[in-house]
Amino acid sequence: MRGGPRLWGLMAEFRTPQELVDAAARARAEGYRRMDAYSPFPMEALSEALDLPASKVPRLVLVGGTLGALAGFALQYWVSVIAYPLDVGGKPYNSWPAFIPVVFECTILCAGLFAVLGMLALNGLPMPYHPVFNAPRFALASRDRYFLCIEARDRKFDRQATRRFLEGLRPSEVAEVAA
Amino acid sequence: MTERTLPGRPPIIGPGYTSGTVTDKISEVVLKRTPRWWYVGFGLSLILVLLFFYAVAYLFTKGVGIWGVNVPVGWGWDITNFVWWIGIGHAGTLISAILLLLRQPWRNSINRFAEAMTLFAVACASTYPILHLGRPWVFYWLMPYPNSLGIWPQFRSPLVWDVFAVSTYATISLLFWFVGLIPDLATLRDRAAGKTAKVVYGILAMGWRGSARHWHNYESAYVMLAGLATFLVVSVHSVVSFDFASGLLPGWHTTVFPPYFVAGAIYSGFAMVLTLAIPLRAAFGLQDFITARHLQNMAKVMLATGLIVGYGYLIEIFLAWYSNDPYEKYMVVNRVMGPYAFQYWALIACNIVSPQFLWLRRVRSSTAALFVLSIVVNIGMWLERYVIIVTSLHRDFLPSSWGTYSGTIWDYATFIGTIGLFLALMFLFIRFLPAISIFEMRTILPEARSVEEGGP
Amino acid sequence: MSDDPRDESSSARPHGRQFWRSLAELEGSPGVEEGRGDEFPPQASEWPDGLDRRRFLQLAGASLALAGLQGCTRQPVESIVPYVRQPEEIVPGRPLFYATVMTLGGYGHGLLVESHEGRPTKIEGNPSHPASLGSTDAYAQAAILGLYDPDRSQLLTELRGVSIWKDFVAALQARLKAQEALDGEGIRILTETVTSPTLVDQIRAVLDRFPKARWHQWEPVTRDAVRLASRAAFGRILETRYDLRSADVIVALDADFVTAGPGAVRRARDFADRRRVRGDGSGMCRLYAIESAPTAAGTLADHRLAVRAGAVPIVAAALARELGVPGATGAALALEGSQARFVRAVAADLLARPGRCVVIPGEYAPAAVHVLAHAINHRLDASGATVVQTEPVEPEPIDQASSLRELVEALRAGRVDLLAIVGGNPVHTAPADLRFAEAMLRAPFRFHLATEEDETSDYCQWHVPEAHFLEAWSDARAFDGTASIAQPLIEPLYGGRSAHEVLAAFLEETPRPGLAIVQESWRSRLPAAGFEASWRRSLHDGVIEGTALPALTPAHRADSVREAVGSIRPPGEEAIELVLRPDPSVFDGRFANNGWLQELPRPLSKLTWDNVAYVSPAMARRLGVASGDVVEVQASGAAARLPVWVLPGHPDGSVTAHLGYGRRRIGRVGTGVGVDLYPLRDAVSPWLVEAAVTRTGERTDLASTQEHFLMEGRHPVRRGTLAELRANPGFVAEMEERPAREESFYPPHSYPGRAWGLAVDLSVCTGCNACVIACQAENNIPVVGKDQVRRGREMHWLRIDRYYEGPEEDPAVHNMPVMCMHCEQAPCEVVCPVGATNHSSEGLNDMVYNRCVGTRYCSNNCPYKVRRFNFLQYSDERTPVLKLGRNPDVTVRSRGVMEKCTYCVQRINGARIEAEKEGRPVRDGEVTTACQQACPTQAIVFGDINDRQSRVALWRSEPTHYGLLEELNTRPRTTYLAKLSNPSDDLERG
Amino acid sequence: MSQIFHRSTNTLSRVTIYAAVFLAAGLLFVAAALDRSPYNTRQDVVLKQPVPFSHRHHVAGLGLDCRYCHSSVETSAFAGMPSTTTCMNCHKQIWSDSPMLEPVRSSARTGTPIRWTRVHDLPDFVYFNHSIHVAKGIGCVSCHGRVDEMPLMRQAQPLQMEWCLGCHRHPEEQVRPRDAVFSQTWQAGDQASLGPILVREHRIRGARDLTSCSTCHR
Repeated sequence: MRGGPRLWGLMAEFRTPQELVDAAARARAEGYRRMDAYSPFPMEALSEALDLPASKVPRLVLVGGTLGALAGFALQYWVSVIAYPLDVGGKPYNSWPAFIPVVFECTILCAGLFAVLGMLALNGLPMPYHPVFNAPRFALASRDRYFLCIEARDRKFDRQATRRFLEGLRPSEVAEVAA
Repeated sequence: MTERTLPGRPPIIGPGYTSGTVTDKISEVVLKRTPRWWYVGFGLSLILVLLFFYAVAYLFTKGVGIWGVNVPVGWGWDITNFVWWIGIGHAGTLISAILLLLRQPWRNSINRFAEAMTLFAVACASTYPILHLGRPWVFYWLMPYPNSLGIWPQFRSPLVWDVFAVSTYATISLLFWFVGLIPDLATLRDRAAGKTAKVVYGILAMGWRGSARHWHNYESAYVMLAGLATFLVVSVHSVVSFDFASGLLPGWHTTVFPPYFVAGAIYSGFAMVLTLAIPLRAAFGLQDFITARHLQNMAKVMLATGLIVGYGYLIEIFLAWYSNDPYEKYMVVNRVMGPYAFQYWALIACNIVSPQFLWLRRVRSSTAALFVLSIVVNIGMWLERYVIIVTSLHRDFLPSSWGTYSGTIWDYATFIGTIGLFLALMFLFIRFLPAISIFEMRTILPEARSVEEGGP
Repeated sequence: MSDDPRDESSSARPHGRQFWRSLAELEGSPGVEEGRGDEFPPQASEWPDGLDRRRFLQLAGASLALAGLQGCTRQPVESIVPYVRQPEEIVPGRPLFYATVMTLGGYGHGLLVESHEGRPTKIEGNPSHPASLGSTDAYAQAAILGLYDPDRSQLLTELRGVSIWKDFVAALQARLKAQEALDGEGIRILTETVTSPTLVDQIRAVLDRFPKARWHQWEPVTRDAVRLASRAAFGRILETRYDLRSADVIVALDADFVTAGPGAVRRARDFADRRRVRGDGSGMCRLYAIESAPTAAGTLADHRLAVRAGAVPIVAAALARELGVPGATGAALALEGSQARFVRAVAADLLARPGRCVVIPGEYAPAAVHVLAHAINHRLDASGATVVQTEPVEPEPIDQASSLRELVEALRAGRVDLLAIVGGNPVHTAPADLRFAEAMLRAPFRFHLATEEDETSDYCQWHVPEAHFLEAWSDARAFDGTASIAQPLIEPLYGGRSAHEVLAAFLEETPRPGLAIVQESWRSRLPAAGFEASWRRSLHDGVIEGTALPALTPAHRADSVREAVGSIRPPGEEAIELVLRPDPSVFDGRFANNGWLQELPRPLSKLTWDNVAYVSPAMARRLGVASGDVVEVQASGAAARLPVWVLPGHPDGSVTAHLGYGRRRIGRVGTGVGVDLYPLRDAVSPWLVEAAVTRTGERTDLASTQEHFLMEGRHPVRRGTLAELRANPGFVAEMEERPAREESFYPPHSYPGRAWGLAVDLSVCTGCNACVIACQAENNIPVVGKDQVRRGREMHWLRIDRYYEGPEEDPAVHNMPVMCMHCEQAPCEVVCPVGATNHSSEGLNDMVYNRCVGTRYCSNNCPYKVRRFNFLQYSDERTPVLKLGRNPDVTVRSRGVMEKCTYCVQRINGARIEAEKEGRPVRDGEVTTACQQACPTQAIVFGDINDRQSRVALWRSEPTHYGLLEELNTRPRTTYLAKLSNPSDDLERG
Repeated sequence: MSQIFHRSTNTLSRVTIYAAVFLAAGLLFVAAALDRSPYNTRQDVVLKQPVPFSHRHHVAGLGLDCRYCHSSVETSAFAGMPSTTTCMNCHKQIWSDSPMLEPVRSSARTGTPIRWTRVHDLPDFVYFNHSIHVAKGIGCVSCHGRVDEMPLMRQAQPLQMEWCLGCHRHPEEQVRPRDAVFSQTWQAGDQASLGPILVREHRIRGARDLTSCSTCHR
């Protein structure tokens, strides 16, 4: 991060989701990259406007599921064939068909854990403190207001120019966000 | 999400709502002062919880002999209740997962407390596998952990499958529920007045900001979970049904069990959702969010699953005849005309006959009728499990070892106790967490739709 | 004393006695302290050193014994207590076996008793004893529990106050002094039937000293009819015994000869040897049963004729006439229809095999039937062949009923000054019309020697605790006269005295101990030269050589028949008869406090904890009652209300009920169980009285272990006739499909080494229950009580299923012992979540109690329902004395765990370890399961099925061999030989 | 809107999540350790005895054979404990007035047995048989340790099921020549090669037999 005044970024507030989507698109077209949009509900359009890369969560889930399956079978095989082989109802030690349900459950379990923990990790959560909370009216982001924040870290960021650009998007208000 | 409203169909949300008003209406339920009726209800359910603890304490001091179980009928109310509760859980997962994947926006107003119901039902269910043990204090032997005995669980046993299935189910449901809650917790964090409330909700919200990047991963993870949970819905009750299907008793040893247990589970689950939703919307005046439309849709699902269950019953009888196995054939005869014939016909009346009324729109659109029906079906599904377990066990292969079974006062007490436990948890939930998913309600508002439809 | 059982068994004391006294204290009996001072020292010095081994042994049962499953808790610190002086016979941890003899109805049954560090734990039959040949009945098996019964009387009392032996002897001898002048005419001794030579010597000695004294005998299960008939037929009382080894045709006249009467176990064995079908079944005998109440013999019979007990004499006479027995004539003997045909067929069959057939009259049949039987057997040249007459086994055979009446008259007349009741419980068992109890109060000095404080003790000033037969020296003779010495396995737990010691008090200033008395009496009998050697041999073998009675050939009095026929009174058609019988479990009531026997499912009804009125279905309908409804039965001026049990095959117009219940005073187990029927008894005709039956409208809950009696078109019991077998040897296998071995999803496990298996021959199972109790004793199986049985929670590892087939008036009855099948593809194992049950390398279906968590899934999934679950804490962990009787090699199960038949794995392991140590394979027959060992008919065989030559393997290769529910592909290791019968063609065709 | 939380809570919140994971793992580990600890197994714990009997003195010092006192070890499941008379055989003369031996003398006088404290104590549902182990060439040392080096007796091994199984699965690691069974000092030159040979010679059954549940539990 560069020095200069302790500023996180400039935040524009919009009344409707459409305004935000357009604004985001415009800002990106303008060349701004380090920015984020805040809305009370998910909007695919917004992700597209910001041109976010495809989420990594699905890949994590695949990994988790695979690990779970392997671990599940490995455990059962080791227990029933290697650790303490016992003749149970005349079935072979490795009666794999009987092991399938547990393998399945382990798969689901690990996949699920990876999905959730992965999502949190990718979103950098938990993060109870974040500069954007300094924005005065940001609480409304979880109600019915839509925010676009261009961060000071952005190469193209310039206190005045950026403010002017944002006001050009006809927001209800533009506020500075302390870092 | 697209949603075309056909003429004559009530809408899935009352007119004139905006993101703001939806947010206020739902969150105020949590944030405003506690209504008196809540204390009454919660108090009553607490009394039942005490009854539960009393029954369990006596059970642990004397042994399972205080119940009605015997040889040949080694399982009775205990496992019946287990299966019943697990079944109820399924609606929650189905609504939140499958309907999500099927893009059924009407689910958005009921999935939250349906999921809660799932969790609490599973909690109640999971007490029975432990309580029914002869030596409950060593229940942990069913789990694989390194021990100085050098001995492990027996993975060919359906009961071990249960342990994994149920615990997985509980975990995934919990995660799903919590993930769904995060944005709403953020909302509560931002709207709570008191400092403590702010902090508590703040910690739980984990610093959710509703940023596009959050939503981006969030949506992806949510869909993933939905996908996994869908597998679970199908698998968990299948595994539970293996407890019976993989036994060799006539009446248990049948391949039709997994599908028809799943259908039955969803059937009873939706019945329970109705049983809870109808009073809930009245209590909090949420008729605009849980509209007649929701009730009707659920009624239709019940009708459909009810028919599948009926098909299951028929197939059971058909297979018994078709297999030409004397034991199977006798089992059917005994079910229909034996000592437990009353329970059998009662369950037929509850599960097969009563839902037929749902063909009538008049019934589907009558809240009272639906409420009554939902309770009837819940009773019917309990009886179904009772009949499957008891009638199959009490007369199996050797006539010499035939016996009879009936529950004791302690069986009843334990069951009623778990119902109390369930209600108590439910009361806590509706009091401290948003019973309807706020952010998902926002997505079905016109303003949200406009973006998605008009968007690039 | 702490609850830790090891503490009990290891409690350090110099002599067993003291230890026991401390137990008595535990039992909370007041005033043991007073007893101590005098009672103990003489006793202690009594025992010669050689007998150390019988001292109760302090060595810790610790690691060896007892105690339930402590599960996962941390073990308490335990102690280990060695001997002070190690007795050379004892190797701690290895059981010893001692031969002794048990009497029932006076007759001896030879036993071998297993003893662990001085604690007798299990009773087996004595293979070298003629009455046993290694087998026992249920009573003998259960006697071990009787020994440790905490309710046995533990105090010598005077007027209910605690007293001591010395004072009693003093008081008694004071009385005797007074009698000396009167030649003891005021002295009356009342005993049960006595065959003990020593005891008879003593009594005779008393009678010599007091010439006018009298000795009376009263055995409630009276054999007066047998004696009278013998006198009628031969002029004097002789012993009649039957040798069934050479009998091709057997006719039972109301005779349950395989389970009732002296030598029953032996008769059952001989009979079974002629019933086991091997190959084409040549040599299989044929049995006709003419009986009233269904009996074990009836279930085995090839042809059964159900008639009222009152009509049995007529049928017998008709048979005699048919056989041309001189004197058997008279219009009364005309039989109609089926009965006539039956009798004709039987007669034909008998006449076809003179000398190789026998007619057996029932123990409880009237004298006339016995007389006729004697005549018929005489006519058929059976005497000397299948029927053997010898001198009586009882030294003093008398008509006991009249003997007792005589005593009562003497009492009434006030001529009795000293009434000595040595054993028995006459107040409870004497015929009601004698009103014995009130009469005996007329005797100023009354004492009672008995193992329990019972009804009679209440009427005596003095009660002397009697030593259990495993605690005292004595002797007894078997049905064939063979004498055995009864040697104690343990010092009297509660300071009991034997009859010998009490009689000695009549003769000696300071009565000698039992050993001295018995030894002396045999010193006079055995050759003086080498007495010690022959004495030791007799103790070791359990039989005294050359004491069996030789056969006689007495002249048969032909006119006895005419008298008998003359005495027959045809029963009125309308009259209802009450048939009384000793109970198959509590006998005459003496075993009423034995939990094992009380909970033993009675043959046929499978009832526990009750006696009932057995009636035929038709009669039940007439009375408008069902099983469990209470009726009032009036007879001999008394009435009893008891529940009805509808018994198919029971004759109409007849009610059968069992004696021995309704004990007013005996112990925590037996008091108040069932209804006392002695008041309905009549001294003249003790087993059969006219009765009136009325329904009361009340109902009671009966605890039966089997609710359903039909086979429902299934084939649990496969049966057929010899003819069918010869026509088609495969007919048994064809009844159900037997899945091929390779018909399995998985490759089967291999059992390269030993593969244990057990087989049951249904043709010879009498359903006598000996195996059930043997199993209970061997495996520490708890008693659960009536309520739990009613809930379907009985714990027997081995049950005997009973099925009916055919018309309810006369159905075929099948007994089927069912224990764990040890399936090679066991459904129970697969479903256990913790692997608490799984297969051993030798194919045992192991059940690991300490691993079991109690899901009960295994039981649910067991198609044979042979698993038993401890729903509550069933095994008594509190009563110390009970712990001593337990088998230290078998874990005592605690609440919440599953259990089941293990094929007596403790015996298998024991044998295997011995074999391994000697570096040899386990021999066939080296391992015998408890049930196999007890079985009187040897219907059970156990061994290694991989060993082609083993008996079990041979049985399994029989054409009649089949597996129960084998169509389920469980591959049971326990299998069965189908039940075959040998019906006669003319009756079949007719 | 004002911040609810301080900056530091970000790190804090993440740390707590990971910490929770480690905490759970730690607890499990502790439980497992406790289960195998001397507190539970009483391994190497010296228990109080009425007489401070020294195996070192009697075995190493005087060279007594195990079987002199534990006389039934070859014939019975139970190894046998010396009766008081056995002790007095020698202690009539030696140390005949040592105060330490008073309990023994009084036992001989009064006939009251000595109450020793069990050192090797298996659960009651485990059926261990000394004679077969001796017969198959398992040395006393394998389970009881070098008693000739124990002034006071203590339990040398954990005696837990997994420990028993170890030997039942691999007897070759413990088996010795039959004549060396009672030797405290015997050392195999090369157990690895000797073991399998002895296993064959002594006809020791395979692991599947020896790990069948009913081998030890009935």
